[in-house]
Amino acid sequence: MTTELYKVSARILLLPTLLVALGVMVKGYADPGDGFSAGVIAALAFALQLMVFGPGELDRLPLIRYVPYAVFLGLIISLLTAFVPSVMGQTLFTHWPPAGDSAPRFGTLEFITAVAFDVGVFLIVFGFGVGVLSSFARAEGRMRTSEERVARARAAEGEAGNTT
Amino acid sequence: MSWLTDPNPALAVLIAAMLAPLLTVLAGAWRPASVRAVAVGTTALAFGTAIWATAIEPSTFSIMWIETWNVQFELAFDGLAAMYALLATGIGLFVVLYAAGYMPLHREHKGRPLIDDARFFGFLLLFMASMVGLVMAQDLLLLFVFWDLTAVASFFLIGFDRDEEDARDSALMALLVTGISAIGVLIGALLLWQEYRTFSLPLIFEQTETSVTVTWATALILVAALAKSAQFPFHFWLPRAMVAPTPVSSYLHSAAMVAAGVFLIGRIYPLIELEPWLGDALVVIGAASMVVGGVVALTRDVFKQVLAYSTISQYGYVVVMFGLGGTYGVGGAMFYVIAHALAKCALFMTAGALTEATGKQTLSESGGAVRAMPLLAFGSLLAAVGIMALPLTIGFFKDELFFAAATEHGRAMQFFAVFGAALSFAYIGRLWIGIFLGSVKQEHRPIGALMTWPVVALGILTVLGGVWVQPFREIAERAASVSYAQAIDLDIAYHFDARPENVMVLGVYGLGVVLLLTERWWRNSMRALVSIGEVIGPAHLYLLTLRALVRLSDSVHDFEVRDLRSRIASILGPAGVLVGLAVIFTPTEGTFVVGPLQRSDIPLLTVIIATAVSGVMVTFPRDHLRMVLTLSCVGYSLAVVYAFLGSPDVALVAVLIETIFALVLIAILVLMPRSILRYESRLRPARWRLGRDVTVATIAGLMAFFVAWSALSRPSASTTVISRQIELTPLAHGYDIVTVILADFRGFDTMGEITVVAIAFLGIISLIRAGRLR
Amino acid sequence: MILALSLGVAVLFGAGAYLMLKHDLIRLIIGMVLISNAANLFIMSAGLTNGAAPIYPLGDETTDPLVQAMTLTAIVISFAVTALVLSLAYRVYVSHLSVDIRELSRAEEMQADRDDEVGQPDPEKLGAPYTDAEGDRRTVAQPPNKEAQR
Amino acid sequence: MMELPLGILWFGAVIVAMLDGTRRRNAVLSIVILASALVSTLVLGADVYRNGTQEMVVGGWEQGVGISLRIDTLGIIFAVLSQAVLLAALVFETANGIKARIFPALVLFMGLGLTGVFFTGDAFNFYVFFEIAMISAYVLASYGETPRQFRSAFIFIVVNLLGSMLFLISIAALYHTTGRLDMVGIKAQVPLVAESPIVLISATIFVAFGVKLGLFPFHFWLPAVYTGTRASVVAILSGALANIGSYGLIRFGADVLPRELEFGAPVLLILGAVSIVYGGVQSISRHSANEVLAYSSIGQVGYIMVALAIGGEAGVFAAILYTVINGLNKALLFLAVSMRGWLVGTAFAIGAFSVAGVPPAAGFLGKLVLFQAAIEDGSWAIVVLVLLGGGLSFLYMFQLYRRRFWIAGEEEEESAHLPQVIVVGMAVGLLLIGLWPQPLLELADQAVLGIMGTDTAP
Repeated sequence: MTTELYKVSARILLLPTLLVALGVMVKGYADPGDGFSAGVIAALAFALQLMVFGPGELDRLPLIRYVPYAVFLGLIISLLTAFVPSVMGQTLFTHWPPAGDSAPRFGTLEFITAVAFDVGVFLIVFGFGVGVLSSFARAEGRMRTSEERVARARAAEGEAGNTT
Repeated sequence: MSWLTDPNPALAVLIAAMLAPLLTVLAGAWRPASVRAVAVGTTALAFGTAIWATAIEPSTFSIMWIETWNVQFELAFDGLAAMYALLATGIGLFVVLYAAGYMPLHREHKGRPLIDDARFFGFLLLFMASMVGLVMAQDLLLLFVFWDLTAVASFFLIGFDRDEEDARDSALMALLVTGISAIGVLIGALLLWQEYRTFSLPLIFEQTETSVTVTWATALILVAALAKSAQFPFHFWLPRAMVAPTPVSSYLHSAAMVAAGVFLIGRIYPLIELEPWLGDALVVIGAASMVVGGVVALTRDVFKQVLAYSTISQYGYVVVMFGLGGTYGVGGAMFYVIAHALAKCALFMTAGALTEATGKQTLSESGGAVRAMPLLAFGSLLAAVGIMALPLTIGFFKDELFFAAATEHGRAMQFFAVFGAALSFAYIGRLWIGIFLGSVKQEHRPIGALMTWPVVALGILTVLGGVWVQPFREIAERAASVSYAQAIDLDIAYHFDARPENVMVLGVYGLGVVLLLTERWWRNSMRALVSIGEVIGPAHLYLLTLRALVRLSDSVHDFEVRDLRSRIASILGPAGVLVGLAVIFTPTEGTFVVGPLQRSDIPLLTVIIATAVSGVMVTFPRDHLRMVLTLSCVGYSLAVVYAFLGSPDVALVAVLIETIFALVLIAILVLMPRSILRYESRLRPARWRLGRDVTVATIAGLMAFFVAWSALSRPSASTTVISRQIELTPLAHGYDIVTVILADFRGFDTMGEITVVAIAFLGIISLIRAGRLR
Repeated sequence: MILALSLGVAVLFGAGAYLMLKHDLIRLIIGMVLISNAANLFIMSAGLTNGAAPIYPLGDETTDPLVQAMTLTAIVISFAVTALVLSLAYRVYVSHLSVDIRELSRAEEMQADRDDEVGQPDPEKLGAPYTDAEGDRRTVAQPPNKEAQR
Repeated sequence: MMELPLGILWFGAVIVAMLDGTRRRNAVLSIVILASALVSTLVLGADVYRNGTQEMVVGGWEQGVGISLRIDTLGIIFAVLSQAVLLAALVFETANGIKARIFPALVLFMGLGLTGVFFTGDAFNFYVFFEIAMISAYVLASYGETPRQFRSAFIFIVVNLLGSMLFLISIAALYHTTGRLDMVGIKAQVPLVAESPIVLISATIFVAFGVKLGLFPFHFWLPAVYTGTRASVVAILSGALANIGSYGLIRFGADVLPRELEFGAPVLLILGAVSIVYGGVQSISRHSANEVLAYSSIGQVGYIMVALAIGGEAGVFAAILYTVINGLNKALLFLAVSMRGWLVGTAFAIGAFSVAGVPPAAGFLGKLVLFQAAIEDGSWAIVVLVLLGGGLSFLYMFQLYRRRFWIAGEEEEESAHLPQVIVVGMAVGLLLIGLWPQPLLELADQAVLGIMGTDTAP
């Protein structure tokens, strides 16, 4: 079913999609899009791989096993941008540089903590998408034994009835 | 440290009483065998403290307790408190001594462990402590606390033999009657608060004047008091409470629970005096209790039942005396309580001792015990003649006072008093004769001295009170003068003249002896009368109420919804009704606006129509996949709507989310076997269900419609918030205001939102992968 | 336009409600999605101001950016929750081998009956004083046989 | 300082989420985190109590532009209550052995959500935190992973999601009609807006919180969920999560939309009364212990509604006090009823006395203030109603006690020691509140003052 053509095009599409995601995130402050959209786009890129190659193949991708941790990493990054100012005596969630001050630039890119926050969002959404889709994909493999499990689960429910 | 050198008597009494249960329980935790000794010791200490406090001047103690309501933790060791505290601790001491002998037998009998001693004495002494607290409490709220504590303690004591169904039921009954009626004290207290802005009894008494609120408050408190002292029609719990171990019964009947009821009447007597009909009501209720208790006691076969009904009847006297009022009424009531407590406690102990000795508990199975247990017979005889009011006992004076009070209220009252007293003469006589005289019907095991000597001691006290009445009289006088709010002088002595009281006493003896001798003639008719009473009486009403409640509960439960669909419908339906009501009951004029429709709106309108149509279309497909695709149609057209509404950000996210969501949905569908899904889609709902679904859905849609329309019809509130946000955006280093809001102005929301995502992720991982993270 | 948007919200909400009353878990979830769509559409309409996108450089009139931010947040939250519901539905399916709510209700009733049986005393015999405590014992319904699926 | 409890919980939850919660070490870590959050909330509370309401606009922007956190006494009371209940449940479950790795993290996340809900001064932010709490509850409901738990969780999630959607719609509508999202702003704007739309919105908000609370007729999900989930989870749902409902009604009703609350008082009164009677009657012959307690919760919620319907300072005061005591009662009872042993039995009895309103257990305070409010209002019908409800609660609580600890208690094995200690500790807490209610009363008083006293004109 999965022809060579699919595989090749999926592989080819991966990098550009990720680049688009990066772009969407970075340009978010000027144009539509932000970390969230970027995360979804990147996750979709992996979803494509997942559909084409199947979950087994995906596991071979480096770091993919650790993608779920991206969720927590992202959350921590976002939390840090929110709470570090608070530790430093400023109001919670005060971004750096302060309002009105000019920010260090690289070309048209401005380095501000809001971007770090957005990176956190990106990581969470990306991790979520990939994690959820790949667990669904893996669950499919386990469906074969589900009949047996149901029998077990029903027995468990019978027991549960006496303990609650 | 002034409190050490110059201790406050009131506080000292409370602390001593409170120490008793505490130390007992601790002793139980430390060494269960020591519990009995500790209980006796601590009770003696409490009694000693009470005697000491009585001997010195009346004292008060007060400390701020609940500032918000200006409630003081206010105790007073006045005459009334002294009397009841002496009773609670003194009789308590006898009871604890008796229980120290009784409990090992009882435990052995029931096969219960030693640790149950701690439970028993702990609750018994808690009972004592709360009685002591109750009688000293000067604040209605504090009084309520102690009042309910006695109910709590009695619940556990009555249900002490919890493996017996009878004990459990009786405990519940006692709790229901006394616990629910206790709310009367609370409401009454609050009504008085409403009137006087204080819960403090002395302050209330200072400014009493009759008013409807005060009368109602007093009546409510009286209901609680009467229920607790087992007066008709609340009396039915008391005989049932007999299932408790005997020490509990003797305590309950003489110095604790039931006494608490009449104590409360004495405590709030200044309020009762304000309204004459309250006194009349007391007379009626007391008289009814006298008759009901007396008549039933005459027909009972079980000792404890006889005694229980006798208590109802005896406290009927007390209530009547309070109702009659005056020096003799109030003073007599106090004196009566003392006299009755001594004698009744001894009689209960006798009944318990006998049951432990013979295993029998009915009159018909007993007889001739005087030979096996002469000492017990002697002690209980003294107690019995005390209740029968023979001369040279303290009981004689109690009846004298009663008659004196009755005489003040005319001939009818006098006759009634004689009749009532004769009843008690008869049933107590019948009990004692039935137990101790006649032929021997049973074997006797030896019982410990601890179960005999308290009876003898109490019996001797009963006689002593008839010979040297002064101390008892003084206690009663001091108590009565607190209730009556003026000094009372009770003229207690033997008068050898033909004053009405003496004539009435003779009448009592005569009538009582006649009743005793003629038992075989009236026995059957009396029993028939009583069984009629059982069928229509309050006990039966109680039972019927409970059963009706259970049935009601069952039948209501049949209507309870147990299906998810109905659960949803039962939210949407009422919600729709509520919103509908809101639409009806608020002015609708100008509320709903159609809104202008410009040419430029036509694309938007078209997409909205497309969205709505595809929304409706989602409900049609039978096939799940097709349904998911239609749902995606809705999502994508919504994205277009958002785009037309000038929000590219939302449109972008909506498209992306819709895509990934469709993937997730399809993944789930893939996980479920076709067969099941296909089976589901082939099913057709019943017609009535379809009708219901459509109706509920229409209601829900209408609800959403009205809420949306009425809100949108308001012109968008002109807001400075948005313009400020727009102005501030460049300062926040951004150009896309929406993104800046998301990452900066309202970044906190975004953080919450991604936290939700993370939690959902955790949940999904846990559900699908059984918790493994990788 | 106000009316049209309100109607749109109402239709989506109603359609969702209708689906939530079905006995099929998947339909129910789809109904929930429709309802959350209705809510999102409503939030967007709450900023009903026509104009250009709120992006610098601004036009004469911009749309309300705040509702857009709110909508975005709401969309994401409802997406996360719905994904969770879906996986829960999957577990429900795995443990009951059915996506039929009637099957779940039946299981619930059976469970309730089983709860009833765990050594309960007879509530009817409450505190009967010397009269006979007859009390008609509740008959505990036998669990209905699970009818074969498919 | 203000954000410290939130920060502790937020970071703590994320860190714990990465660890395996079934290990005792990690569970203890999460207990420490929750406890320190509770301590910081208490410290913050002391500050708020002394110096008044604290406000902060997140991000340092001006009021309205950013999200404002607004911590008043009301919020502190609810936050402390909820965190305490969560802590008790977490310790309880740790003592019993946690069975799912995400359990501690979810409890912390729920603590975060609840604390956020009680601390925020922004309507939409309220919704966000509300969803954090709710989604944690959704996952928690399936804790235990038997078919029954999945079923309960599914019912719970579907019904409550519906409620959340209604709430979301109301928030959007409030924004549209008032142009504000901060509650202070909304409160100031509402009197300027025509009555009709606000009343419709209020009705929707009422339904949303009614669903959370399990108020008749929105309660049908509640018995199934409360009987189907595990003891610690039910304790959390009934003792902590349900607080959102009463808090929401107090905050949005008495604080933000007082006019509408008064308008809807008859509805609240009727539904509250029906809940009291219905819950009480239903409880009487329910056979499973959790079911009795579940219906009892429905009844108890009715009291809170009635208190709000009475309105005025006395009514709101009663509602706050009743919610606090009810939360503690229910958490204690649900935990205790799952165990065996005479100590637990005593603890349960104290809880039962508390529900029935018998001093010195704290419950009598709730009854007292309710009676007080009703009497002051001159509504005798309410007095009778509360009396009736109290009578019913005596009956069902002690029937349950009898058969749970007097009949069944004898044969079954006693529960582990540590969980018993926790339950007994909670019971002692109830007694202490009953014996020395002054602090709670003072706090509630100040909370009422904060809501009703500062009735600022627009």
